[in-house]
Amino acid sequence: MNGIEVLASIFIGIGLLFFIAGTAGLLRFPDVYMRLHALTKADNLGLGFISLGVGLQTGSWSIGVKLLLIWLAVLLASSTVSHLIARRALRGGMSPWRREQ
Amino acid sequence: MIDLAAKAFDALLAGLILWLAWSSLSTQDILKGIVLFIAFGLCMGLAWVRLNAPDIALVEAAVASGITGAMLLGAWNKMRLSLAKMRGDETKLPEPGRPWLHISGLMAMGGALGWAIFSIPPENTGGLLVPAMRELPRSGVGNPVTAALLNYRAYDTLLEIGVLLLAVVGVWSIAKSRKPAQGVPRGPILYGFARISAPLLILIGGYFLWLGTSRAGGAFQAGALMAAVGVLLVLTYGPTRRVPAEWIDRWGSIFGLTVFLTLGIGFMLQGRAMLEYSAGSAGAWILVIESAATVSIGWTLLLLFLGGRPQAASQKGILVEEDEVEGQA
Amino acid sequence: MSLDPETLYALTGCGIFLIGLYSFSIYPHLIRKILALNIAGAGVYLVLASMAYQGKETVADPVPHAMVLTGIVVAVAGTALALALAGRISSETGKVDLEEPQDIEKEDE
Amino acid sequence: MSAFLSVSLVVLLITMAAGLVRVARGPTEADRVLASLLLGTTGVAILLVLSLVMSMPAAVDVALMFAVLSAIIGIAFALRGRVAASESEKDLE
Repeated sequence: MNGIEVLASIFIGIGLLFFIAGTAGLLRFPDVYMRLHALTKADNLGLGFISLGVGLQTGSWSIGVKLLLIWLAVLLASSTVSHLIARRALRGGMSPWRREQ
Repeated sequence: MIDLAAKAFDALLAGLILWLAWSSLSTQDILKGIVLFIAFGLCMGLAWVRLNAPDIALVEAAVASGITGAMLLGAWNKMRLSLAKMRGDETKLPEPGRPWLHISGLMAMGGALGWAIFSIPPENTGGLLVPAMRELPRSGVGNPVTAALLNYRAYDTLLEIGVLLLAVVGVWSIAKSRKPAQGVPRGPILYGFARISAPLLILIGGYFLWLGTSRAGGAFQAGALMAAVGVLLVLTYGPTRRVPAEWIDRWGSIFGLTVFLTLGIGFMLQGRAMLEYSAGSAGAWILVIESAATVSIGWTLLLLFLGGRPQAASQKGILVEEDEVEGQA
Repeated sequence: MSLDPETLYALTGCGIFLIGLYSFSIYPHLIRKILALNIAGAGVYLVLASMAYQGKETVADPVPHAMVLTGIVVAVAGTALALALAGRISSETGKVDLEEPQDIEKEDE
Repeated sequence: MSAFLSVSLVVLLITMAAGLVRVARGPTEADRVLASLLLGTTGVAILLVLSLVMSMPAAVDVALMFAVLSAIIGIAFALRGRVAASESEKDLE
């Protein structure tokens, strides 16, 4: 097990942590707007770390470019879709959760 | 350790697939059923990779959870809107009758199927793997699945494109096309997204088409991506743009079948069997057929997504949802 | 008892085929019936692909894979046609299921 | 290394199963669709790790396909036509 492999496993491990955090947020947050955080932030960062780890491990340029493309596509898609869904929910009259309620 | 983890992964995935199938069908809430069905498609994609079938996984990713999901969502919404207009009741349905009869029949069938699975001889004979790999160098492509689709069993693929065309004929004759909702604001973020990702999707479609000659990929994967571009553009720009003239739809959807049949008959005129490629040039012909088929598959799937015959483009902005109740709000 | 992955997935395929068939025969809502047919079809594909599996190291049999690919695309075509029919039925009758003819007559009276 | 990757696959699949709880539970339609989008991201991560474990580069292509198509469903959902009164009531539940 050389240095690159150790680094790759560390990145994949960090990615796993973000995924677990994102899922916890999805399950625990009280309304749809907060759950958007879990979707757009934690999971996409987790995917970034995992693709970094996988890219280091394979060490091939063509796969590296594909991994970057996958990450960018997911970032673009999830930010667009969550914007659309949140706006629609807000205009549909769903009010954000507040603590005092 | 690795073996144990692999076994745990397979068992968990199989359990998830079963649970998703059951819960997407047993819910009264149709949208929940559709979303769970899309998740089911994702899990099936993982199962295909586990079974060494990346070609199927690609098609499952593109078709089953992309196009079929969008189609189901659109049809569900249209049904809901027209029921709201007619004051129909979606929830009031007759109770399912005598489930025990069904269950006992299915138990017997399940027993028979399970017995059949376990009675398959354990020494795997390899099926058609050996002849398929033996003929691969002569087939003109490097991917055995593409060879099976477009060389060994090219008739199947020809007829399959025909089936897609027939489905369009059927859909056109029973319904008018479903149009994107007009009252829903689009906004700059969606327009920006469509502008970036439409060309990107076309580029990736071309990549998958080229990939099909040597590895997993091919006309269906590329065609499904083209259809996805169409779906994205229709959803984004649909309410503000003209409907293209109908002859474009017609020619776009029969193009692939025409090229396929012309080549097949051309080979017959040269004294060979239908779709029997000449030695040495098989690879080039397969690429020609696949490129033509990609265009047609994409077009056909888009027309199927629209769910009916597009209305004549007489004026600009005609895409008013007929069943739209929104205007009354 | 230890199962080979291909046997496990083949049994899963049988299971989802049965679930799909059961739901198809028992629930009246047309979209649920279409979903059920799709899921039953996925079960058949899973059985076919696990027959093609030849072990971790070797390539799988390409011919069943090609058949499954054809099947998936034909299923999409069938689903689109079925959805168009279901939409037409619901817009004509205001119902989401195929009700027995005598019930419709009763309503007319 | 490989043992670590195999275990992380199982962990990812478990987080995916946990995300499904949100799809099943709702409560609004938007929750279900968003959760399915998150499942898609997790599925892409599983495919990437699977491509290492099974040494199958084609799994990266499958992940690419899922990634570029993940937006279509969400956009189709967000841009659907509305039923004026009844649906906003349903979303408020």
